[in-house]
Amino acid sequence: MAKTITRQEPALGVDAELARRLLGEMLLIRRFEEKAAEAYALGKIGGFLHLYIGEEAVAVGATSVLRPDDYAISAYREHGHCLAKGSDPRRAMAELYGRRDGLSKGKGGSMHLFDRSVNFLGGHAIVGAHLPVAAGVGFGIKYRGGDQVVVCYFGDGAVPQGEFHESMNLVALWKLPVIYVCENNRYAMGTSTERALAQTEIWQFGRTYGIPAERVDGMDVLAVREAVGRAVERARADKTPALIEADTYRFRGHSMRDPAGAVYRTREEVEREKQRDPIALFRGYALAAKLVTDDDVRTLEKDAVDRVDEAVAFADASPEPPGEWLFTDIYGEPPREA
Amino acid sequence: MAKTITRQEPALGVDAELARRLLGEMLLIRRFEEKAAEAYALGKIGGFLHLYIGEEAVAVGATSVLRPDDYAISAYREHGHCLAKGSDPRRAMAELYGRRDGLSKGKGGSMHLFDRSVNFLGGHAIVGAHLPVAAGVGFGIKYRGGDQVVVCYFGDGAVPQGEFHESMNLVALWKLPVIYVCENNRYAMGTSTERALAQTEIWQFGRTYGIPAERVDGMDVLAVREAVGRAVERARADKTPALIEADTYRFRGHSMRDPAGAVYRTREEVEREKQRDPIALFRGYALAAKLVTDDDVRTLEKDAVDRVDEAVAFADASPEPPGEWLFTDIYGEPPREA
Amino acid sequence: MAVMTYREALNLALREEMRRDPNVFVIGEEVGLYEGAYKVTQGLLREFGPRRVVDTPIAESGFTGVGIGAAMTGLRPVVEMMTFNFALVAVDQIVNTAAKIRYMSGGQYHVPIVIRGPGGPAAQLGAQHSQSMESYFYHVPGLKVVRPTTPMDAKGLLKSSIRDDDPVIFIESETLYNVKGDVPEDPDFLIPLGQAIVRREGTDVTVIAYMGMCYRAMEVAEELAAEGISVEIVDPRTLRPMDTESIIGSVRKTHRAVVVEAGAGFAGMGSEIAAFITERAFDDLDAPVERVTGANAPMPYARNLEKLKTPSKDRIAAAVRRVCYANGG
Amino acid sequence: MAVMTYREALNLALREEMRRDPNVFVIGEEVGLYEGAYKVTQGLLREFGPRRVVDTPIAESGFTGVGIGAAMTGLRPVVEMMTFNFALVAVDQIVNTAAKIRYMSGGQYHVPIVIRGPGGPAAQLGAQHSQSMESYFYHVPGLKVVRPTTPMDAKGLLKSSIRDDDPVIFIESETLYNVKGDVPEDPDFLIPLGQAIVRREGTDVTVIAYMGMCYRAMEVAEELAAEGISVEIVDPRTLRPMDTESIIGSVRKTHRAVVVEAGAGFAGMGSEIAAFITERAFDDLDAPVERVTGANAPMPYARNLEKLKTPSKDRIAAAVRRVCYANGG
Ligand SMILES: Cc1ncc(C[n+]2csc(CCOP(=O)(O)OP(=O)(O)O)c2C)c(N)n1
Ligand SMILES: Cc1ncc(C[n+]2csc(CCOP(=O)(O)OP(=O)(O)O)c2C)c(N)n1
Ligand SMILES: [Mg+2]
Ligand SMILES: [Mg+2]
Repeated sequence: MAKTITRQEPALGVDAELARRLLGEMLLIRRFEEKAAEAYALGKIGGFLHLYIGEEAVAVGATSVLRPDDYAISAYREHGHCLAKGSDPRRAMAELYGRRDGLSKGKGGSMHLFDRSVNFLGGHAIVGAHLPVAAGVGFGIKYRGGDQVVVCYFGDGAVPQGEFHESMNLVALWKLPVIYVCENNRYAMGTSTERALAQTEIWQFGRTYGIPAERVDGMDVLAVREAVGRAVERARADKTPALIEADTYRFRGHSMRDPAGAVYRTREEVEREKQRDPIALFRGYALAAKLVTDDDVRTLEKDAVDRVDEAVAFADASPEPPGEWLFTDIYGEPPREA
Repeated sequence: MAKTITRQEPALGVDAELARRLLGEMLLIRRFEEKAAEAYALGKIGGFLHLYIGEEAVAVGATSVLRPDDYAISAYREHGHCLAKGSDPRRAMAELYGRRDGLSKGKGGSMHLFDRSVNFLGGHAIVGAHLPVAAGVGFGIKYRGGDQVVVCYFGDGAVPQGEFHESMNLVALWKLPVIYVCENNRYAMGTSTERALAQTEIWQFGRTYGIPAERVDGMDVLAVREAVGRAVERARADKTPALIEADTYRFRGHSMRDPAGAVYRTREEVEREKQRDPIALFRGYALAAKLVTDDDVRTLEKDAVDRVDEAVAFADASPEPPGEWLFTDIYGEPPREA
Repeated sequence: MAVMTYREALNLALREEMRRDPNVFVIGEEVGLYEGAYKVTQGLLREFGPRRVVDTPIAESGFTGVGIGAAMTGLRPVVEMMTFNFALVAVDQIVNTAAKIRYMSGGQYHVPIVIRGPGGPAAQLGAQHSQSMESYFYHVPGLKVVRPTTPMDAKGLLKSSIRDDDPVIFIESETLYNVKGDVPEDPDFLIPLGQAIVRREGTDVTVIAYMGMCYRAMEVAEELAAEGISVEIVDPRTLRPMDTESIIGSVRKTHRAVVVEAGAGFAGMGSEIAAFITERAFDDLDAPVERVTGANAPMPYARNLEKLKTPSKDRIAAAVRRVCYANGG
Repeated sequence: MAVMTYREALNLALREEMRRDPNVFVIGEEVGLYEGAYKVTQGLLREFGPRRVVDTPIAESGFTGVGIGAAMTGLRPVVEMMTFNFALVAVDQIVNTAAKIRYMSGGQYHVPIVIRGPGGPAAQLGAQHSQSMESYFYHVPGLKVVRPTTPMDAKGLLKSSIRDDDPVIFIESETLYNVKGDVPEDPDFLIPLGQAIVRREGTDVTVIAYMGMCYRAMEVAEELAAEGISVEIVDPRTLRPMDTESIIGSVRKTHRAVVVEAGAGFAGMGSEIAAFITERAFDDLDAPVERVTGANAPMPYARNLEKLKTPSKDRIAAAVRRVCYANGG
């Protein structure tokens, strides 16, 4: 039986407009990923493709409490974070296609979406490496006396990496407005957290450093929103960092090259977890709470389909990057040699 | 006023012989370091020289519960660990002098003492880097089904480094017989632990990983002996790792190039800490407990002086390594080119 | 002889060495239960169990250090880097510890470790996942560096690397895992480190190339044969120690040389090869050594740009023609 | 002009740039309270306060990443590596993040960071603390690499590096910090990256050398002048981008070249320089380019062995004579 979100009242501050927004964004991401998978199967997208399906509530819930001038940064499973932050799905899809109109001009690909226009600092593909970079973004905010925050998404797989520890220590020691959101989907490729971590309650790492830390149901978009909301408030007030562990699950394989994932987890487990589908849960909740109508849902679903179709058409129509671009964007000005 | 070690009874298993051994070893190390400082001033020793003066109780206490077939590994402040493990002071001094009869044939120097004959795995000078190596030694012990342990000494300065975390996680996850002994002398060069660590109670890091961890008075050779003794017992029994934080202090500068250390710590602090001199403390205790006589102490002191004088004479007499040695010990067999 | 893929050849080498020597073990991310991100370790967990096929968390510096510590005390670890790009996180362990232990200890300790995994250009993996990684290692005294081009070499060189008493950086290629070739089944078949091989005999020009570039050069050689240019192809196989004798020998015969390299050219492997050829065979050379290298740019994702990044057959052929027509050749 | 040490020149460059641009800050181990392990940052904490002079824990990867994140979002960090040996722990941040951000983001973000500190042979610091570190960086598209030989260069190049919009690896030397020289006091004095300098004019042979080796080559040149050999010395100053034009220009004039390099020679900077000279000036060369490099060994501790490791004046002189007497020169 599907787990349901049971709240007595609509959560604080959740109105119809917000509900539609949260649901719409999750639907858009889901649809984007499904279409990306199709395009990959058709050979339109190459390399690695890591889908965010099942984890949409984390990006959408977290971003919903951010301002446009706040920053976000992520690893290679970043389509959802980028779209939630406000990127144009057409340019995101074009990037996956490796086309000229892609967010990164086709040079980055699925693992390296960047979008300066929405303060999305990328798609990084060395596990753990973007955590100190996020600390640096927080450092810069504090240096300039700003009140922005930076949200840094990373997987459970990054926790055993040394840079996790270095980053926790630095943001705690220097009090930097960085909100680390660990998307604990229980596997790093084929390695379960039990086989990778002496401490599987990842939020507990925060305690040693004195970083406010908590675990949250990553399938409940409102719970994520609230937890990140609390963290954002503290960070804006006095630069307190945070570590939030979002309990989530990826419904697909690690990447398109790992379709079933049947070696390291059972089909039963996957099916059971799919009952926690964040979209179904929130749709059910919002309908029950009368925040949205069936009509709203249909409209939002259609909207997502349309926007993604448009994105695919746009990507398809976008030309390849010109050959000279191989040599641009290496340096600010072309170096004379080498 | 000097802190004293007050115990009702001689600590369990401490007899006259052991007391003489512990005191003798600490005296030897102290004297060795003093003479090394002299030789450095005379230009007989080059490069960096990091003295262990003030911290002798840690190496001596820890080693006193080890078997010869147990391993030890350390950073660049390793003279004490190497001597405690049983190395010939003459060959250790010759290594500091860069001579042919040095432990490492003169190729290693003060920061890279190695002594296979006593299972001393070196002197490593990249902060944090030898912690995973120690984990590997523990891995090897377990792989072979042995019951040895490895003691890994490192400074408070290594704690913020990523490899500290990676190592803690790996030894806890895999249950490896590694005893990490953090010599917390409160400074990494000129940086106090308060300025480097969000969590200055270093032993507490152990808890998150489920590693038995404790803090011990690193100026009390018996306290160190007991804490490491407990850890060794567990490690031999079932490969349980340990993290022990030894509260200690270096009486000299970081290296001979940092003579006073007066910028980052006060003269008063240094003087106060010198009241905790581990040798004075243990001598007082052993005399009071009638484990040693004044005569014993004099003999041990003379012994230390004599052995170190002999070491210096040996080092002085040892020739420079032959020029061809530049090219030996790079590979097992000489490679044909490159 | 059996025909097998490069991947199978590596797998067989691991199995044979693990059977032969109980101190050999495999450690890395996803090498066990998942059977390897690229399936090189397929079946090993089943045959040898979790004691000898060790899955690790993502902590390259940590588990490389574990390998080093184990190697110093008697074991023979084979550390898998899921791809060599991730070895950058462990460079300090490799360069400052593994490579220097023997020297710093005056020969008391040594580190018989193999660090292996795929490296070099892959298929649309972008700037961080598609790089020529050998440049971080071949400069370092104390390391050996192997780049095996064929299934036979993969097997023979990996076995030698595992038996070697020094740290060996063994960089395979994603793009070659499915390549098939003859592989001796004899479990005592070894290829010594430090021996180049002449892949194709020729008389007019020596092309030095390894891995994907070697295959590409072979195709070019066939095409140029029709133009009457006879290309000799030498594959160094081991980059450090480099078999300079064989390369010089070939150049003395052909009087012309082209070095092909997938990596960004500036200060790459090709620079060294061009430099020593020129030093040692200057008077034999009828033309300056040509280097054909990857573009001096990070690896782009877009398929068309990616294609421009790595030396094409046309660029290789053009270089060969240039050196051949130089000085009226 | 003022006479000052190399250390003071660096210090002045930092001060001037920090005064000029409030976005410039210094971060690293012991840069503040301790005023720098080598005192390059002396007095900065007093003048600029802890907001802009940031002491860090020992976490090179972490604080390099901090610098990168700050640089991506508008600041201009100068990251000090206490010595460059420790940068190996941060190589991934430098190579996979700093160097590639501009490219991977299609030019949206860039990383104006300077990573500086001493590197190269030091005095009896042994294998882990005394290495030529440029080899890990000059191969990487997206990085610039500077090695300043004189106090004037130290100042002018550091200022240009700080103003540069790309990541710059700026490697000084422990052995040069006390060297004195003329330094312009003008706060607008800059030396552009990518420009070599002719340190000594000559007609018979071009010697290419930087840092300590450049000083050594200067002495050799004086001595050889007495033998009637006129040596021209070119110091590249920036290794990437390399000013190949100036070097080629000099070789076209002298017809002979010797490259001197402190690092282990195999596949080092000298290999690239020798290779491009040969490629581009083959017909002008009267002798093969000679390389005089550090021994292909880790750095030993013993004073006598250490001395043998780095190119001596004798070895440099011998190479110069060899190329001069070749082909009846
Ligand atoms: C340093 C490094 N090591 C290994 C890899 C290969 N790799 C890519 S993703 C991944 C698993 C990461 O899992 P996790 O952090 O949990 O994120 P998820 O994929 O579950 O979202 C691995 C091992 C890498 N990219 N970087
Ligand atoms: C990775 C790395 N960074 C910096 C250094 C320079 N360094 C050498 S010792 C030291 C301080 C270490 O302090 P700690 O670990 O507390 O040991 P202690 O000297 O107090 O015994 C530093 C910063 C180094 N050797 N390695
Ligand atoms: Mg995961
Ligand atoms: Mg300390």
